[in-house]
Amino acid sequence: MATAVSIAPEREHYLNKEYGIRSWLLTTDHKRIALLYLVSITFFFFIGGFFALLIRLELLTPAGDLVQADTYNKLFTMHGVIMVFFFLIPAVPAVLGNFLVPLMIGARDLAFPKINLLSWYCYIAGGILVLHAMLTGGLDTGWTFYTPFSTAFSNTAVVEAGLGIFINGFSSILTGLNFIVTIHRMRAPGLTWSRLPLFLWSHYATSVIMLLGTPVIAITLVLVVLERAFHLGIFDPTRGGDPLLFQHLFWFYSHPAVYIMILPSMGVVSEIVTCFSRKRIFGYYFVAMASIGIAVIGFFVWAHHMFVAGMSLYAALIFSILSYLVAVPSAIKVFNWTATLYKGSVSFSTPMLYVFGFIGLFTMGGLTGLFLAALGIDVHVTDTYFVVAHFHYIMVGGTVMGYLGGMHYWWPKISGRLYPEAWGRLAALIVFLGFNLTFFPQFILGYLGMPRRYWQYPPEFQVLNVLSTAGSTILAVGYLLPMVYFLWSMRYGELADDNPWDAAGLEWKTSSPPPTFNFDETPVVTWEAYNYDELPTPQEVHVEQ
Amino acid sequence: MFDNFPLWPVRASTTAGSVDALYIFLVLLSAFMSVAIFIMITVFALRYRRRAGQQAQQIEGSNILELTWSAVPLAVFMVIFVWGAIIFFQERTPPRGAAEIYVVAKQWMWKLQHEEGHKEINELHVPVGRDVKMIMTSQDVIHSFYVPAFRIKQDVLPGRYTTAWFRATRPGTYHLFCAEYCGTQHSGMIGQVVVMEPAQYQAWLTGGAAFGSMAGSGESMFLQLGCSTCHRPDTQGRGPNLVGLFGSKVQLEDGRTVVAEENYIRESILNPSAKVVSGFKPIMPVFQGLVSEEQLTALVAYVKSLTPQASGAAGTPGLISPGKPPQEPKE
Amino acid sequence: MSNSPAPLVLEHTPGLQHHFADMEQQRNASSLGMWIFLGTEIMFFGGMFLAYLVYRMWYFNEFAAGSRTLNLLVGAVNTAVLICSSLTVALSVRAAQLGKRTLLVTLLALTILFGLVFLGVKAYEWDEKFTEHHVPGYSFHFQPESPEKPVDQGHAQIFFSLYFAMTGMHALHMIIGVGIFSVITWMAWRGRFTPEYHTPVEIAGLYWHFVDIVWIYLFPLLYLIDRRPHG
Amino acid sequence: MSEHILPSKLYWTIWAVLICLTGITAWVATVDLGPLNTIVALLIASGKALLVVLFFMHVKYTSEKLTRVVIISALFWLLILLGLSLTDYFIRHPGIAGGA
Repeated sequence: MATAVSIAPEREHYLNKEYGIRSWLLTTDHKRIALLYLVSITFFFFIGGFFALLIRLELLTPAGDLVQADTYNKLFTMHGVIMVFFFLIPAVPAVLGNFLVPLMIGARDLAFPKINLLSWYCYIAGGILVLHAMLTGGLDTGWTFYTPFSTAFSNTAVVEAGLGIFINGFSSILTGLNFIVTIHRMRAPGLTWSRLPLFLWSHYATSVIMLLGTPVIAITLVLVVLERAFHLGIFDPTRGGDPLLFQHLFWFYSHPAVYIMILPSMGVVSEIVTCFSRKRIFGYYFVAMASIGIAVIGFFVWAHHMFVAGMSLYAALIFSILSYLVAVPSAIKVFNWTATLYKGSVSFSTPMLYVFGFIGLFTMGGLTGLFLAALGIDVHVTDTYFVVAHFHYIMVGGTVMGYLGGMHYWWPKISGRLYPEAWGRLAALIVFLGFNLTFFPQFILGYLGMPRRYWQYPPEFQVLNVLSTAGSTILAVGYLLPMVYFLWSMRYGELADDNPWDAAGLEWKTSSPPPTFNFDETPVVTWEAYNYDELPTPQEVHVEQ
Repeated sequence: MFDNFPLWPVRASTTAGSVDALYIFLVLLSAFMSVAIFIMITVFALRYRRRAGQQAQQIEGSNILELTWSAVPLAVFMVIFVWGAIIFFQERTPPRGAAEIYVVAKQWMWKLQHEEGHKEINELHVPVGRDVKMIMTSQDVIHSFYVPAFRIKQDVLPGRYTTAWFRATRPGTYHLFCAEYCGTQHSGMIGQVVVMEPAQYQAWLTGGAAFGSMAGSGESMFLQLGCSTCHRPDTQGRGPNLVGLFGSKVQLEDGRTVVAEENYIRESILNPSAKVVSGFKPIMPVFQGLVSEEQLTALVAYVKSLTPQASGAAGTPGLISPGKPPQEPKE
Repeated sequence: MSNSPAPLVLEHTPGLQHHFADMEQQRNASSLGMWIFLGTEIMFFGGMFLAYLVYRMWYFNEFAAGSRTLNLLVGAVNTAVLICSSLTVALSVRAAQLGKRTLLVTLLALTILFGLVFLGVKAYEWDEKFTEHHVPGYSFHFQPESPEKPVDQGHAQIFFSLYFAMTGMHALHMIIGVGIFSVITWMAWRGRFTPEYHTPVEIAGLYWHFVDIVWIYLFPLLYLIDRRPHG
Repeated sequence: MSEHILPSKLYWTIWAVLICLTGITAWVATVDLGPLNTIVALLIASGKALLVVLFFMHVKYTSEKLTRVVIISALFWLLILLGLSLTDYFIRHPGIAGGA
């Protein structure tokens, strides 16, 4: 493994242009901001993951014997809050999106660099507030903050955590704003909409959701905070408030939020699947429009979270039929990715392994969504472990797989180094196995009727819970590996040339790591998207160590 | 740990069968789709793996294929939607004449009360083959009445009644869970539904302490609070005549007509000025905060018991009407 | 939207950011950015409008009674004050385009004055609500207009919760607006704006007009629910 | 948005119209039109908003199609939030059938 570190003549790029804390904390370079996000996101990911392990350990036994009931409630609440708001929503857009959108467009930076830095500071300010709330007593309302429990019956730091998430919301809004304006205003000459990489189409759709959804949860949390702090009565049933109003406002954002989480990873998968099968995407127009379709129809379906909440019968019918419409674009994407492999020249590098994992697990996640949208079955399986398994298949099986795949694919461009290929493939395999062992038993548990958020459960569910806990430890190992060898490769990894994968796309036309202004002179795009027929076929990139 | 390791939930109610049927159909459909995608990926990946001479052939895409794998899934989804909606309608329309259980959920216990007055905590005894309708409300936060064996779940909201119904088909003891997170002991708010043969149920009924029926205690509350001064059964008092009110259409002062169901009666007790019956002045005092949930459910049960022919004798057809054949829920 | 491949080394026109090709591209980007931000603000206030819509449908009597306790004249005057401030903002953008510095500074100062007047009147109205015990919470007591029209105290509290939430959030946006305009006025006074570069004035103007439009909707929805002369 | 400079007289006329509309909406509220009162109030408010958007915010003169797209899509999303939520609130308390 000890490849000699080749001492290349030190070329100036965005990493070694300037050093010191000020150069990082006050940077307006979108690439450095992406790395700031990378560090903070990884920090939150491991905190949320640690809570997940504690939850799984508690559920090893039917009795509540590892932590007390209150602590368990705080554990799953903080696991939810940190994973949803501080990892899954920002992960791909803020790290890969921030780094790559200007590069893929041929611009020198995002439209509003200072606002981009402000977005990171909002993220950090929100994170500090939530961490402080966690350290000084925690939050026990669940990440969903349902009223009247969160407004009247919880005596934990709801106000502080609510404000933390509110401020963090600005981070999403500002990132979305930056992407939309950049994609509209700053495309390189010749880069028409039909030549846009699908990574940008999915980030454009994600930005639309971020912009139009996040403000609604902002006002919802502000109303909860006002109700707790100044006794306003908007959600208070004793004064005539409707408990379902909060759920409508909350889920109006929180369902599109799950599309904020999955769409960017879909963009990553489109980029990787084309590069590693050396082929154009199958049905470019349909895959691009599917992203926009998911973003728009995603706003029509939120009340399928409330079928048994006391909503009227007829409204449940309307939301059920709309929920089936939103499943169609996702199906189109999966079929198109699979069709892209046909008659390609498929390589099994690490990013491609993550893509195979993504397509398989996202398909299962999407299909179980059909169970939940069917009204008759939802009555039985909602609020049980079936739902927990469903959304983990989409979030962990989909988004995290896409995120890791993207990180491996663009790591040479980000760090100028190659990651160890063998370790990468091993980690991908461990993550895939650990994931399935963790969450597949939960489908069975869910249909058996084990409710969510239970500190103790009847003994007949124990065997499946033991399997799930075993899987979670394997999954944890799988996630630790990339952390180790990415850091290792920063120091000892092979130097990467401009285009190690011989991939299409403007980001591979500049050096790795790119100079601060990305391109020496504004590139002109004359080729169609994913023109792999005009690119040399790479010999196997990594000599098996 | 391995003595009791089920992989499929017990099927103990009429709707359980149809829910399981749709579930099995969807499991097969999903298994088929997942395996199909899995096989296609592995076959394509291996068949066209990168090796010398394996030149990728650029394919733009084909609109016909795109349309087929948009339209076909959509058609299948609509079938599933309709099937699911039919089951949902069955689950959400309690058959007329079902026996009524008043459920009050409070932080971390279930209080259930039968028509005949029997009160139970975290336990519900019902005879097999009898339609049972739960009229539920919460005293504090949102809970959810969930019996996996009957495949029914319904959130219980503060400030309002929600209903759920089932007809048990197999004697036995089944789990009762709270499915909506409600605080510290959310996982402790569990109980049992005991389904018994009619004869056994009789024994259990007579064995327990004799309670006045709900309608009876409702009537005493009705007199005690002075409701009878305005709501007279015979002549036209200052308040509307309540006999035969339940289930009828009521014309309101502001022109709307509403159906007098449990929520209407409850709201008219707690906040009378919300829906004033036409021809009457809003002079009824507000009872919000003066009446506990149990007293409220008793009053509602009493008002519902005032049917024209039984205006004298209290007691709707509760669980104890022996000999009456279990009514078929009207389809 | 293809802009010519401009050479990267540009003479540094004042106020041009390094990553934009020319002034035209930067102005379009800034105005598009502000319009998108105003779109998020529409959704932000939209959440409260849904709460208002639902509770007005359910508790119309208490909403009408609560609305009648608000001072109609003061509300109308306040709306007029805000419309005047919109006028001065529009005129100040015009002054910036023409490069008339003194006119620009006076108009911006007038805008801030109108804003402060609005906030003062709003503070007066809130104070009146405090003295009348119309603030939701323990001290809340709503005196119904006439005995035979009883009012549910809880539902009245919901109206006033929405009243304070909506006008409070709007006032907060006004305070932010006054802050922004103070900075713009200081920059204008220092002569930073020329007919070629006055984007900050335009962007601030868009924000101010939006806050005015929110009040244009809040005034009828809160003050004019039911002012009809009842028998 | 940028080059076209409007005559200040236009701004003053728009201002006058807005002031009159405010007066009208306040006065109309005191006239009993039955259910029409709310609709009229909302129409006048939307009229005033339109005037501010078109003239004060220069949307009428800008060559930028995107600004209109952003405004219309934001209003459409607001419509989704209000409209679809009302499907639940309008039909939540029917008779016995959907009573739950």
